[in-house]
Amino acid sequence: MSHAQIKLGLEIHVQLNTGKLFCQCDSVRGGDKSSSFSRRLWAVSGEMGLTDRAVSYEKDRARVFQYEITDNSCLVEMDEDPPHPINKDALLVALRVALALKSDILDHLTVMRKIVVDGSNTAGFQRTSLVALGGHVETSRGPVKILTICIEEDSARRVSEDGKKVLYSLDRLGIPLLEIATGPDIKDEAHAVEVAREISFLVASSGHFRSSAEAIRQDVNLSLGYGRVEIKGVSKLSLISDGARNEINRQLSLAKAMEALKNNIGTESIEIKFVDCSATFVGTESKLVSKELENGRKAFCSLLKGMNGLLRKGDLRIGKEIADLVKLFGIRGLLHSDELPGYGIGSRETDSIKKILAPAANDAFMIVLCNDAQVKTLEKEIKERLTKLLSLDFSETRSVSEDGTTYFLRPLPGGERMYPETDIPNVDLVNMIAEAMDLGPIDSLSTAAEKLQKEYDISAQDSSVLVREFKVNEFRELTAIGQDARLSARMLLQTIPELENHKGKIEFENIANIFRYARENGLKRESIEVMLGLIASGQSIEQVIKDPGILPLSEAELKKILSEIEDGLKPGQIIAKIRKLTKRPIDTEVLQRLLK
Amino acid sequence: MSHAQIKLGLEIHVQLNTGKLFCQCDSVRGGDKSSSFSRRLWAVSGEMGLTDRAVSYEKDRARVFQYEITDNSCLVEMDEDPPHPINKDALLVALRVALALKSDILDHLTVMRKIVVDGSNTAGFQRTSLVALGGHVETSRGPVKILTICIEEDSARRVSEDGKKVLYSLDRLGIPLLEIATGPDIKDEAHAVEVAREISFLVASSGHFRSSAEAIRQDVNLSLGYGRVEIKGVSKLSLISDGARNEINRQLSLAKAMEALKNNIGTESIEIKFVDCSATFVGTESKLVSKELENGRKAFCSLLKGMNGLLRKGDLRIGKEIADLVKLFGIRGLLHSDELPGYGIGSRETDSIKKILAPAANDAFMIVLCNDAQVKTLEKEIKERLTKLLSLDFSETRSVSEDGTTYFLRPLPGGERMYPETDIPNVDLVNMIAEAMDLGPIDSLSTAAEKLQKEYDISAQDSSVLVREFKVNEFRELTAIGQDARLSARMLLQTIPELENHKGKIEFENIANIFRYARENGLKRESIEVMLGLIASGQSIEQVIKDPGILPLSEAELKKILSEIEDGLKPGQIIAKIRKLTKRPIDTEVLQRLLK
Amino acid sequence: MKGNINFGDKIKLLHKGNEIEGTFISFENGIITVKLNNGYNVALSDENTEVISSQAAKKNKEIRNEEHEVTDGVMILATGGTIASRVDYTTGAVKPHLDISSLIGDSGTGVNLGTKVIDNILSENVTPDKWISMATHAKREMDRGNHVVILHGTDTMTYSASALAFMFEKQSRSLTFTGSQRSPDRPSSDAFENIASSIAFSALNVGEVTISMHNSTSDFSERLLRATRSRKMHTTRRDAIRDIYGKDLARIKDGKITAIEEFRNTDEVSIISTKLDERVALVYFYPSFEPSTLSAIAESKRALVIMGTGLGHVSEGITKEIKRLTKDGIKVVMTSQCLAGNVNLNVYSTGRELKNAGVISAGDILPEVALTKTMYLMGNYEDQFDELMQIPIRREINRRLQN
Amino acid sequence: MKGNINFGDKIKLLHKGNEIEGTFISFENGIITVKLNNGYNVALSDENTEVISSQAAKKNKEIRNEEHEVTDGVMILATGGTIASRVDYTTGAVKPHLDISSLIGDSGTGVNLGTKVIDNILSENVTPDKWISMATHAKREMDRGNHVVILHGTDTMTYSASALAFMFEKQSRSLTFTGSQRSPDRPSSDAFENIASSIAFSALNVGEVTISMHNSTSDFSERLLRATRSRKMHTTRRDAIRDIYGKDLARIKDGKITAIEEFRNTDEVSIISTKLDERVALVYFYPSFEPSTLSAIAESKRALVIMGTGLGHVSEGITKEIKRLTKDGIKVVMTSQCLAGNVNLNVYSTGRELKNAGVISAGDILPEVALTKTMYLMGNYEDQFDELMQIPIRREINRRLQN
Repeated sequence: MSHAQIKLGLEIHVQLNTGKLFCQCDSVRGGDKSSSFSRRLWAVSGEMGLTDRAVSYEKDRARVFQYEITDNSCLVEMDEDPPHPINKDALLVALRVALALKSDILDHLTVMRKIVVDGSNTAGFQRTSLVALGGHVETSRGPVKILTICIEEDSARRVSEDGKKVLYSLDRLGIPLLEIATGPDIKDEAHAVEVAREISFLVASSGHFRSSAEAIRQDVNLSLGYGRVEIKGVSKLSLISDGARNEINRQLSLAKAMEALKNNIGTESIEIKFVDCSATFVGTESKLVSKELENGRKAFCSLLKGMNGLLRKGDLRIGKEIADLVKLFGIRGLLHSDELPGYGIGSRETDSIKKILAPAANDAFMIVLCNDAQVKTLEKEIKERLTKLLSLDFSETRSVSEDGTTYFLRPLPGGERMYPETDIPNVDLVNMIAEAMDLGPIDSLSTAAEKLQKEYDISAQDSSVLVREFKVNEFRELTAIGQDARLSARMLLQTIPELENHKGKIEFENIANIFRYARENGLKRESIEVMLGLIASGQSIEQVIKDPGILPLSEAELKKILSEIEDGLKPGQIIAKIRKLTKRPIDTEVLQRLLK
Repeated sequence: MSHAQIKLGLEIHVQLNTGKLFCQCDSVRGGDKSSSFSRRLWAVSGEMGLTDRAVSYEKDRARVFQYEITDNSCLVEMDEDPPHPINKDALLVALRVALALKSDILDHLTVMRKIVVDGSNTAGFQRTSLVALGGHVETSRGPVKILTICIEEDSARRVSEDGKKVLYSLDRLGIPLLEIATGPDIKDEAHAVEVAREISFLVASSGHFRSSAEAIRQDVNLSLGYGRVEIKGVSKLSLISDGARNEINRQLSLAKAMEALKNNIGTESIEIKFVDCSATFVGTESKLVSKELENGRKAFCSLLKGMNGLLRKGDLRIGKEIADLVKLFGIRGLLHSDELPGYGIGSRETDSIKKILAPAANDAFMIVLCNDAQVKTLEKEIKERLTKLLSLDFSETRSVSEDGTTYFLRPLPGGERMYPETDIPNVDLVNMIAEAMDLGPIDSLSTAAEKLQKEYDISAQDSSVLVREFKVNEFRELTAIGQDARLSARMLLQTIPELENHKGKIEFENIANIFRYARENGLKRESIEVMLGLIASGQSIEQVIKDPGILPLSEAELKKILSEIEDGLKPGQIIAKIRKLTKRPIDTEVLQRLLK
Repeated sequence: MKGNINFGDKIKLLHKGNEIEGTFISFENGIITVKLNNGYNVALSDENTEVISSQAAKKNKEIRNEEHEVTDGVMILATGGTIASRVDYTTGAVKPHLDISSLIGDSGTGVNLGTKVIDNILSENVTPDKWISMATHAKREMDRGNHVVILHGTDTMTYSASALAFMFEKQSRSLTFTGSQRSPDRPSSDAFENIASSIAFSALNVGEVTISMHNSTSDFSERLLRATRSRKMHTTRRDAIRDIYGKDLARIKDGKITAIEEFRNTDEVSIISTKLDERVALVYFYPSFEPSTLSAIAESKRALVIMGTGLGHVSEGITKEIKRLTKDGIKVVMTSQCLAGNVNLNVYSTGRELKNAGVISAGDILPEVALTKTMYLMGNYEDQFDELMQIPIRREINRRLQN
Repeated sequence: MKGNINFGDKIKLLHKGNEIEGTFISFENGIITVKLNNGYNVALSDENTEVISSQAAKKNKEIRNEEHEVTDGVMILATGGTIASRVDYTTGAVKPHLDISSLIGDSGTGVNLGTKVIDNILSENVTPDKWISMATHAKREMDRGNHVVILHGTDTMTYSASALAFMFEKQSRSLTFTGSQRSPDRPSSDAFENIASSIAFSALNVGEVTISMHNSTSDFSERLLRATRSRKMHTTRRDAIRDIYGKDLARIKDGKITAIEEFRNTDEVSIISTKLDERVALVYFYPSFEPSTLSAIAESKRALVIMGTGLGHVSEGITKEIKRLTKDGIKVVMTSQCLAGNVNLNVYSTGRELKNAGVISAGDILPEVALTKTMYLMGNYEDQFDELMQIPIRREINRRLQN
């Protein structure tokens, strides 16, 4: 498709390892949980006395939030102690990144509360602060404008959700996040990936990047002329392009479906009116339906005027738009006429419902399984959402699944949900800029790779990949243990990824331990590789170092093996022969000496 | 036997219902336990800087004391709060009793700490105070001198004992006790019972007697010229005479045994030296011995010079004197030569022991089963006690078993174990005497019976028994509920004792509840009797009042029954006939009307 | 910054070359605060900033203090404090501000609710005459058949509540103080639940002044506390106010009330004695506390409540000074800085000397409660002061201590 | 009463016709106290009593204060307090009296033990110069290779222990305070176990000043507490002294030591700074607290530690007075009467005004510890006062609060 009319922007969030933003808890380690507590959140009006759309929407869901207290959380994360002064180290990183992006740093830092009532913040708001405005990042396809640089606290990690109860861990809450928002001038999905990589690298290059699977998350802002859609929390770079592409397709199809709907209903407004049709399903063969009814829920049906064939036919999928919404209220059962008969529901039931609703030829209908209390909310919410979509306003907050498809999360929040964090005085940034400059400029990706190559005398290729894959810190640490830099690079870039691919994840702590053990016990590359292999197979470090298989063959053992091998083979052939006899490491120096 | 040389005195302890003596806890109700705590006690020196014999003896036993906290105990009983000012109501009772006994009341009350380290007081001492000196009680055999009147706190109730751990309940600790000590001029055991009854009646008559099984306890002081023996905690009147008689016999026999021993050993001093003879018992048939050895104990034997035939032969029982002592150290196994062979121990073992100890013809030996740590203490303690007995000094503190025999408890304490309770200022008694007098004199037993008869118009017999059996309070309470006084007396003196004899204990609270229920529901004597019977059978009050069997036969039911009974019978015969048909109460008034 | 720009006006600025659009918040100390359209506030130095244009704001819905009279229901009296706190855009801090109706929300369904603002102060500024005003208002409501809930800052809530407990010699309706540790402008505020539970607890007809706040850090459960036995024991936690021994009169959990400790029931009528003698000082003893400091504090006072060490002790020098004061007719009440446990002047020689000097020890009364009790007794029962101070008149003294 | 009769003499009296024999204890205020042979003391009015005869007492074994020097062991320094209390036969109350060796009993078997009496006072009479003396003695013992156990009254133990914690800038040996809540003249005294455990805890080589007392009302278990985080929280219980958040450094149970919270280890050498500026007052704020009272207290003081309400607040009037004082160069440190939780002057407008006035808030430091820290800083580091007050120098401030 043509990307001419698409506006694409990113918000990049990078976690910092400086300690938490508003307390003295560790931001790297310490997720062991102890006890937990439960809370609810209330919809309150913001600074201007109005209640934000996203907030009042969430209020209707009335969920209970349970929080696990971890050893890297304290009363601040529990919302039982006001925030402490902002973490200066984290702020300095923000300033250095701003300088690198040529942003205009504000004179004063004003910490804001951004109301978030999905429970991911115990306070009911996220603390965030604007550090700088403007600037740009250089890319292979020209500079991309930077809109804002913010520093904010990460949210609580969602552990599980069960109906109206959501379980969060406090381990992630309060970890500093740099949020860098670009302008909508990214060219396409591939360009978005490049921009994301370049910006997150800048942060990593400050030396305060927090190594973890969720260390970098992107929000994608996308507009095709149907309003801005924000796709939240894209954790993998690959999902940026998948998500953007899928969302573009969805909006194009949705626009088509809505045009068709407008044709069908004319100026009529959308009305949803649920009627109890539980009686219809007495003795139904649908397991889905009978199970919900057994659990005390009821079946409600409503006419969907003019939507016959638009709910689920080809790329027309209004049904999914409704289903996404219904799911957010903890309701599992939604069925609509485009998929019926089906799911064990036969014509007996559909006929009976048609008798109740009397649909015209181009009318569809849907069935939801829920409580009396929920049905009123649903009528309102479905009507509102469909009406908005019908006006071709697709703006909203969405999330992306692992498969790259996006789904509805909540309405876009407005500026109303922000008000000042009154517990923290403004911070004068003017004096801090000098301090940030004293720490030196942050290198761009290519400069950093060049410097690394020179410092360690490794290949340009290795250096570049280490930098691009954010493995510089690990590389430095392993080399500092006393192993050869090339060996460290080889392990990090080849051996370990390969082992992880075939066997399983290897924690960096274990890699470091193995390097240390090898150093202390004079073990070489071959032994290290064996040890890494054992770790990847799920053994503990204690088991691994006890394994006699990690020791290289002794001179005597080698001699004995060699004596059993026919003469006249080349060294390569000899090694292959030995490999057939044992998996133990071979000290090639010793072997060479013996072969002389 | 002749009582001419016997000196017999009593210390009578009576619990009061005024609330506890040094705090605001209830002294009547509230024994429900909640949690518990553990303590040890230390031997400390008293006022004069010396440590009392009884204290240092107890120290050697090194026991752990666990205390159950009850709902009628507080930090004072836990020894975590200093005593509160002395309970004035209790003190007034003491003064009134002193007045009734014509004792000289002291000008000032000085509360003392009497060191008691057997754990029965959490503080390690009992608080006690001298109220009056002198006076006398009139008896059928002339006046008996009163030595002292004290007010003191009751000790903790021992729940159980398991080796070195003793479990106490705090429910009883701190209940006020009046202690009235007589001179040694009681004529004999029967006289002792009369004195005890008369004195405890005086206290009961104050209206502040605590009704409970252990409300009255006596210590018997007895001397036959071999030193004073104090028999502690005699709770039943019948045990006074049994205990005294048994102790007299014991002392006479013991004197005989000791004379014989002196003959046998001459001026030689008693020596106890235990030797490990565990090896002898390998494969023994004695279950007692093998079990103790399995539990890690050892067998030790010691010669008992000159005691052959004196340990257990006829009324000569030095063996029991040793056994009583050994038992106090938690040691169950003591065997001596007068009872061997026996207990599964044959001549093989005894011969082997004789080989070790080489006893002469009139020597005996003993075997104890205990730990290495205990054996040194035992050597010292057994030697000390036997040496003391040999000098015909039998003075000590003893206790009495349910069967009326007495046993060794500890050495007699001296005055050393008392020192002032520093947490309570002296109380001026001079002004309180007037207040006590205003409450009126306490009647003697006979005066009280006379007054009661007149007040309630009951028989002289009933009145006298109510008074003597300390049932006046209960009688007054039942009558106040609104039942006829004669009925109350009949129930208390006949029906209830009979039911309790045949079925089981009836709590007074239940009796009062039944009376109240009967009153409120117009039920008469017959129904009350049925209800009491049900309660005595173990039913709860809730069950009882739901039982249709407690309602008298209605007029219609009676008519129907009568119609089935042949004519011409006398009323008595008719009732007997009805009784055969139903256990339900018969309202005699209704029956008489129908028979007219 | 020039021009007549008011809070809420739309504004366009040029700041160091960046064009900034938003809503004007304030201009103070050379700093212009603007709320950007994305919601962020930015604080800009005036010298680097130029106003391009401004446009007067549309009038927002005004927050009104609606008052509702009521009879035979529950009257909520607001006095200020965090529970009625809002952002102060001038200083950037939280200040009292009132909008009671928004706090009640869906609580008290089925209850006849009234609201009234009787004051608007931070609780650290509460004074005895405020207590008299609260008592008078509460009495008037009780006479109309209303249970009373008083919204109050948590800092001095136990002082106020215990003062009212003494003033109410009889009370025909329940009187419960509540507040919040998180201000109600935040979604996590404890205000909403605390108010709802205070209203719900009224059903128990407790004839004592009580406090209702969170029972733990979790929501969904509040406790009812005896005013004269409670103390704020944490600066920030939701469950900061508690009975010093953990004895709650009642608890509410997921809407269900459970009565726990025994309490006094309401009387037929309400009677208040509102005289309070303010000339009382609460004095904390510590090593190096000088007699001259004590005499300076006692200047113009009629009674002192001392927070002594342990069982109620002070140094020899202070003991001497106290003797001088009691001789001059100043009442001296001894409490303990330990907070829990009895004061007892019989145990040590220091205590006996204090007792001989006429110092009054009153069991385990809390120091702050001893202060309000002293004000009350000096105001109403001066001639029975010594006797009444030593016995519980509003269950402020535990005659039995079980932990 | 006539005649030269002394304590301990055998005496025979005639009192209201009863002949009374016993031991003479005292004659005071017209009352003769005699210990009867059965152990009871009787207090007889002189007017009703006549001395029949008396006989001089045999000399009792004299209680001596034996002192034992020691090196590379554990030195027990006695300062007085309940742990060294005995019956005072003159007043009838308990007074300090010393007999250390009898307290140690069978504890510390295998340890090289020394004892020394350095003072003999009730702990309410402790003053800063006593702390200097304790520190100097303790330092001398550490220099001889001894761990130090200080016997101290429990009332002001946490003041003394925290003062020494600040004075010891480095310590080469452990220094543990202990005491008892029940005097050692009673079999149930906690003194014996507390001393034994204090000696046992020395094995941990804690390089901080600590306190060791009972862990619960039960015997057989004691805890080791950080001096700068402990407070006496009950007047009478054995486990009265505790870390305000319940964080024990170690526990001993049936003789077995378990380390719990992380602690500082001993240093190579001991260094003490013993200058203390006594011109510091600890002031408790309460409603009706008058500015004139504050100015009277501040007279001749160089610093004030205020126990404010909640997050560290005082009334408007007091805020104004504080502004005046800080302008005059008086240091004002804000703590909270809540005891637990952080002081934070950023949250409310009152707090911000105090902060602007130069008031120093130091997290969750305990008020009493703030007092000793202020004395220490003003004595040794006055020019760095503001900075050092706000950061933990002896772990007296928790930078992270988890409960």
